Amino acid sequence: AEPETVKGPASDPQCMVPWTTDTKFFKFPAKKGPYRIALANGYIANTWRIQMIQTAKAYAAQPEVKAKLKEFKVVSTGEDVPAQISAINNFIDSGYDAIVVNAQNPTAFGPVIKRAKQAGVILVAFDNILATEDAINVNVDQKGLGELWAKWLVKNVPDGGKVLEVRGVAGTSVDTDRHNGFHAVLDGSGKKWQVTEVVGKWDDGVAQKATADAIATNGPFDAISGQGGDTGIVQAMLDAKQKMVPFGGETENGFRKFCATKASEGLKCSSAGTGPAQVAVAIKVALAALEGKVVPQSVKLPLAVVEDPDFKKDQDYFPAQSDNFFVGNSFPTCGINFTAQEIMGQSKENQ
Amino acid sequence: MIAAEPLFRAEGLSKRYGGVIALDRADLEVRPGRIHAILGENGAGKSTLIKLMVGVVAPDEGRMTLEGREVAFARPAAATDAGVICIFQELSLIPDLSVADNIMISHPPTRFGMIDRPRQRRIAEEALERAGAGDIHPRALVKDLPLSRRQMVEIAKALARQPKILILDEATSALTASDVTKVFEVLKRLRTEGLALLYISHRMHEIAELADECTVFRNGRRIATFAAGTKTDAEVIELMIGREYKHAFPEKPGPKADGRPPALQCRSLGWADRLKDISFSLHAGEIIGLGGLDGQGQRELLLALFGVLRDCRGDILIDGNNVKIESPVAAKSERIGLALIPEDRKTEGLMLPMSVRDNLSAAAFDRFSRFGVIDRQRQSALIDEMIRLIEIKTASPDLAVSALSGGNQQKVVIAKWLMNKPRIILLNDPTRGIDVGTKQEIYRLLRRLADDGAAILLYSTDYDELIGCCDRVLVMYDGAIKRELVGTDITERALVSSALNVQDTEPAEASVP
Amino acid sequence: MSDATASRSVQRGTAMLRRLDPAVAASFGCILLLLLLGSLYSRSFLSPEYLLQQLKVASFLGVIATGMMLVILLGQIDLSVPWVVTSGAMMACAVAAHGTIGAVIAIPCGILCGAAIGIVNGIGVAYLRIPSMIITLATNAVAQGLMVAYTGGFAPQDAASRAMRYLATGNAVPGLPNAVLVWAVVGAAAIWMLSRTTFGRSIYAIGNREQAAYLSGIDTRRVTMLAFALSGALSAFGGVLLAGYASKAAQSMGDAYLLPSIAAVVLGGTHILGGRGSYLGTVAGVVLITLLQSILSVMQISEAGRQLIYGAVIILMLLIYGRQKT
Amino acid sequence: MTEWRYWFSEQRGTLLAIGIFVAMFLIYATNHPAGFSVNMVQTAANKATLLAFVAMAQAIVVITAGIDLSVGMILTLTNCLASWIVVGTATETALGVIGVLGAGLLCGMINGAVVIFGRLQPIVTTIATGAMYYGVALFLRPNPGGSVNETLADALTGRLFGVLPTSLMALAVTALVIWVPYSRSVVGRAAFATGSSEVAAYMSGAPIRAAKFTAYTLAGLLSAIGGLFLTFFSYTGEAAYASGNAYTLFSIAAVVLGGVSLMGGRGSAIGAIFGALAFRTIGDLLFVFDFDPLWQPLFQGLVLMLAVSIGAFGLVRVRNRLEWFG
Ligand SMILES: Nc1ncnc2c1ncn2[C@@H]1O[C@H](COP(=O)(O)OP(=O)(O)OP(=O)(O)O)[C@@H](O)[C@H]1O
Ligand SMILES: Nc1ncnc2c1ncn2[C@@H]1O[C@H](COP(=O)(O)OP(=O)(O)OP(=O)(O)O)[C@@H](O)[C@H]1O
Ligand SMILES: [Mg+2]
Ligand SMILES: [Mg+2]
Repeated sequence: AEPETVKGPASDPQCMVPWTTDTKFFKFPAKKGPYRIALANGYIANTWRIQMIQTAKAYAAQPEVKAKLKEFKVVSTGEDVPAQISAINNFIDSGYDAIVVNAQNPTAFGPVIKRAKQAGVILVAFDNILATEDAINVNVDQKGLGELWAKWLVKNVPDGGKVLEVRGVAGTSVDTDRHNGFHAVLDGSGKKWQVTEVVGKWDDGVAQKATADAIATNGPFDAISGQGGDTGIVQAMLDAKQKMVPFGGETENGFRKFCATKASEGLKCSSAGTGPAQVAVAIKVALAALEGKVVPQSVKLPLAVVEDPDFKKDQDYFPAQSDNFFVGNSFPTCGINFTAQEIMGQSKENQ
Repeated sequence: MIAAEPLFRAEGLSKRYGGVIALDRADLEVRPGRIHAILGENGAGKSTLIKLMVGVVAPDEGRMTLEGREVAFARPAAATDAGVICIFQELSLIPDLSVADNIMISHPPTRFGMIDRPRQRRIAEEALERAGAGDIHPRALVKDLPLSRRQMVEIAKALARQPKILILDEATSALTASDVTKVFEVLKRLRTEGLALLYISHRMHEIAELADECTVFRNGRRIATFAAGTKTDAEVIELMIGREYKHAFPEKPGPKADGRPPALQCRSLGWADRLKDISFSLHAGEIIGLGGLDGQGQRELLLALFGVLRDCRGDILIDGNNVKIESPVAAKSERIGLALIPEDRKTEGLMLPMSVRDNLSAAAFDRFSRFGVIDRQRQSALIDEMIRLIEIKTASPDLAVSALSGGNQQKVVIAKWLMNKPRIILLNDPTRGIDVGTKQEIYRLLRRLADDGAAILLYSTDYDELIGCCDRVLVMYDGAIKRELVGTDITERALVSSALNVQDTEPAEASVP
Repeated sequence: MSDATASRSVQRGTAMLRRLDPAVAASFGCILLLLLLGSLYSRSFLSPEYLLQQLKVASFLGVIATGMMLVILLGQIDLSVPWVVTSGAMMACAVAAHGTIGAVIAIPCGILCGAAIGIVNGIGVAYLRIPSMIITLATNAVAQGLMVAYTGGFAPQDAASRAMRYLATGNAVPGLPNAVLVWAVVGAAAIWMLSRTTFGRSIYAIGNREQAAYLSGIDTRRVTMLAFALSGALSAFGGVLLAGYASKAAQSMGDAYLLPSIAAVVLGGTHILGGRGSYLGTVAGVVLITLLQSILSVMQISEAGRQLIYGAVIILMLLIYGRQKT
Repeated sequence: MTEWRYWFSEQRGTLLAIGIFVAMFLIYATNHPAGFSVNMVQTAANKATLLAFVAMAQAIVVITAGIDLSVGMILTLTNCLASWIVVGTATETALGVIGVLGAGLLCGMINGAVVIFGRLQPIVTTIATGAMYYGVALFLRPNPGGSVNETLADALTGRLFGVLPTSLMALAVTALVIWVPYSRSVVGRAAFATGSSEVAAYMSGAPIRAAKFTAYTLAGLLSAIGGLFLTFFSYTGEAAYASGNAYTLFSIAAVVLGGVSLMGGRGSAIGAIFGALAFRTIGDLLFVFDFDPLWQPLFQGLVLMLAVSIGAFGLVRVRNRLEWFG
């Protein structure tokens, strides 16, 4: 069954903010619960994804959510797009009511979206969204993230200068969006910037090595931005005795620990990103859509931003927790608040 | 009585490998309708000459003509096309392909660009038939065939290529006596059909039977060419080795009866359906031969003793003590003291690209290492001693064994086990492809080892060897020992008849079960 | 020093030079060439700091490639490197969180985990005779599975211990990173082992012809298993060093080491089918790969261009010296 | 009777692969929530054929005792290329398809030429060329995107007569048109000969170079067909490094599961196809068993390990230990 396109606002306007003013609103025919919902994940073997799955499990286990669910199934298919497409097809064929997807490739799901539509299955994409109007997207503004970091540098480095930009995985849309946003702002700032780009693949080790090389050959830098692997980047700065400079980066706990402790030395950070807890928002939207409530086709998530000097211990960063942990776990407007302990320790208590 | 114009002529061919002059300005003429034998010690340059002829390697200098036209084959395929076909000393069969595929490898019949398998099979069957090996199934994989069968496939493969010149580089060295007879018939027929044949062998009686003319090589040079039958064996051998030659197997003193238990004793040894109820004892100082047609379980018997075969039945006793030998590691241990000189030196005996030093060390690490750490000085001393003792011709112990001639490679295989000072030595056809001079050395060596207290079990396809070397011979047939010959009873006639498991003319001696 | 010993040492020196594989010499030549070309782009590629830093980074790959080399010499390959590296790092960090005892045994524990996975590989290859390319792929998947389950389920500690940090980034000898020293020790041990021990010679023998080695009474299965265990241990040790360098362990930190470690070993002249190769060559290969990656990383060209140049340069260098004799 | 035995022993690897696949697929199908349905088969087929093409490519190279670590990258490159040129009218689309296949062919020819004329070891050569192909892919698609002729795409990933998955038919046709003639041609047999013993093949005058060159070229072509199907399946192109690498590694696993000897000389692309199908089914099994999501990778690893160990049961029957080395 096709959704009706209706006028906004959404049933939960504070949480489900439309992407733009043009964003359509959907109203699906209400189904009777409890529902069968599936999460089709791609790659799994990094902390962000593991945390995301933990969060999804934790959210699905919350009493009021649990009551609405007959089944919540997660499958991770690895890096291969066709495998993920097939998993979604399988979910459709097996009669799941809604499928939440963290897509490996935003453009590759055309055929599945068609099938889901035919079968009346609600598709909700998050993190890596789907380039379509036929599925619901729950997303962080990747370009805006790049812009945010650039603005931070523009604001904190008075005269412009040498910038190190550590990029993500080449060939992905997230990397390109962030990169484009970043450059658009720098270029428009009127200051002179000399940007050195290296590839860090959102990985601490790779980013650390690339940063070390960049500092040794092109350094010292006056400002730094990293799309991920930021703990590694700061580590490389420390190892190379590069002076601490303003930094726009992601939300890794390790990075924020540095931000809090090295702020006095000049590491003025803007830490913002796309926390893994967005999966919970995606599930929430899927449930709302199934219940026949009005939802935007494209949901804009607030960025989890913390900027110097606001880093608060045990709220914005957790000294006792793993460096690899991503701190953006709360979307207060959606009533989603997971603490680090809840997520990382979740199954430990279950054991 | 030069019959015809030379079909092929080589003039002043030379080939150097680094410092080694493998071939030194050699000349050769080959005529149609004749069998031309090439003789020479190991390393004399025979194989090198052949390799130059068929384009496996390029000569440093010299020229070759075929049917009056100058030729220089860039690769073996080109020689094949021109009708110069060689059966190499190192087999050139492809193990994972079927017999038919191998026979027709270079020029298969095709239809619509695909190999016409039914026709290929027919041609292959014909070729096998012509080579006297009609018993080989054309679909069998080459790697599943025993060595002697493989060599027959090689011959069939050569015949299927319509050769003008057929070269056999020790092609008969792995064949059993009955196969040799068949191959000889084929070769003689080919001669009457007008082919030119080049025949390389270390077996004098084969050359006497086949050759029309002979050429002797020594140290890379052609020493002499003469019509067959114009020189005695002794003269020929002297030409080959460049010195006087005394043909004699060493004395056979036999074991001294000292009342000690046999060094090795088998009691009803059996394995799968290949070994049946084998019992014998072997004393220190004794050389026992294993005879019989190839593939009657001799190889399996040696492997069983050496701990390679699983689930053997029966008992093995070493010095009277029952032992279980589960692996070569156990077999060579101090307590047991076995050594096995394997059949195929290329795959089982040597690590070809490695140095002589490494190869000689491989079985005897314990002799010069402590806690797994090698004592280099001791190693070098032992190796130098061994090279001297066995007279391995190598420029340096650091040379790769692959660069040695076939005979010297074989010496390395034997020497590597002697490094370990074994008490019981099992040999699987150790003199295959070895020149007469070296053979004599090996016979003397074996006898000396026996005299020094080793017990030796020698499998050989060469009847002369069994007769000349062994104190006793056990003749095997179908996995069982059919007959034991002792002392003067070891005659060619007795060996052949018992190998075929037929009643001998002197029924008193036959032990038919 | 007397004249005699002097001349003897000169002799030994020239003997070593003569023994030096031309391929190894050429690969060191390529390193110089690479640096020279790099210096056209930026002077700093020739600065001692930069070079030392490269050596430091190279030492992680160097330790891992040492294990890979042992296995390649056997004629096998170890595709489980990525997650063995990670397992080693993660387990060492996890143990390090358990007080003083934990801190002391952290590094050995990490290495032992790698050795354990290596033993599984070894059993598969040596005793079950599964092709190494596939069994190591499978153990890699299993190791990944274990680490994912472990991270998700047990809230692990993943901060590197002080000792790990010191080992990877400290300077026991002023100016010389400890990681380089560690690699030097591992390398010296490898050279010694390969040339002076029965184990090392057995590896070469098996790599050349396993059947002949077996019939020579070498315990081929044990040697093979040990080599895989060592490879696992060295990969894990590489992981421990990496964790020290990054001051923490993370999932998938080993991904970037599989293909480079194979490439480094083969670039160093070791024959992929086993039996031939020298450790010095591997050293050259490791340095080559590290330098190439680093120089390309900071050149301001698109990632696409980098990949193209990376591949082209490797092929070019191999064409210069890595051709097989026929 | 004996004739039949020879046939059976020639096909043993392939038959075992079929057996493993059928067993796994039965487990999957009988536990599938949607039951054994046309849709389910189509889904499984579409996913598996991609890998099957790449596995065929790998098998053809492995039979010559080589290896092609660039197959995944050729797949990625042709995927990116197809997302540009397989669009528009029927003629344009047809030309586009030809262009894509030509590109794959060209990549394969480059691999072949470097391996043969450069006399380089295939494993590093293809690591390096793989990097280059990925570089080109990135040039073509710095961002995921592009499009494909959807009519063609739907036709080739849909069903014939409402039941038969077209992708499977395409796979069968490819096997029939490429593999069968190849394996029975002179060059194809020379490829087997080269893989089995290169020296013997040379001595026998088999066309070794032509065989290797054809093998690498066909591998490029088959990978391109895989890339084309990836585009049909996903409607877009993406220069995904990780997934390219994954396909390369999976293709090796598939080839081994399919009974192709990594030593060369033995096996068939048909076996590799079933190896690929079996390998893909391992992933599908996750879907029908209810595992904690974080334990899924471990489960997958263990099943893979089990599958590759099946061959090892044959060892129990080996009575002559020398057969270990055969
Ligand atoms: N590839 C090589 N590299 C170095 N030396 C070689 C090579 N091939 C042959 N030789 C040397 O050339 C000489 C001639 O060898 P060749 O194989 O022709 O001898 P042969 O007469 O065939 O001996 P055999 O009867 O033992 O087969 C030997 O000294 C051998 O060591
Ligand atoms: N590898 C082979 N070696 C030798 N002969 C073969 C081989 N394969 C097939 N043949 C023989 O070729 C003839 C016809 O071949 P055909 O192509 O029909 O083989 P087939 O039995 O169908 O084999 P397959 O099923 O493997 O294709 C038969 O006599 C067959 O025995
Ligand atoms: Mg010879
Ligand atoms: Mg010889």
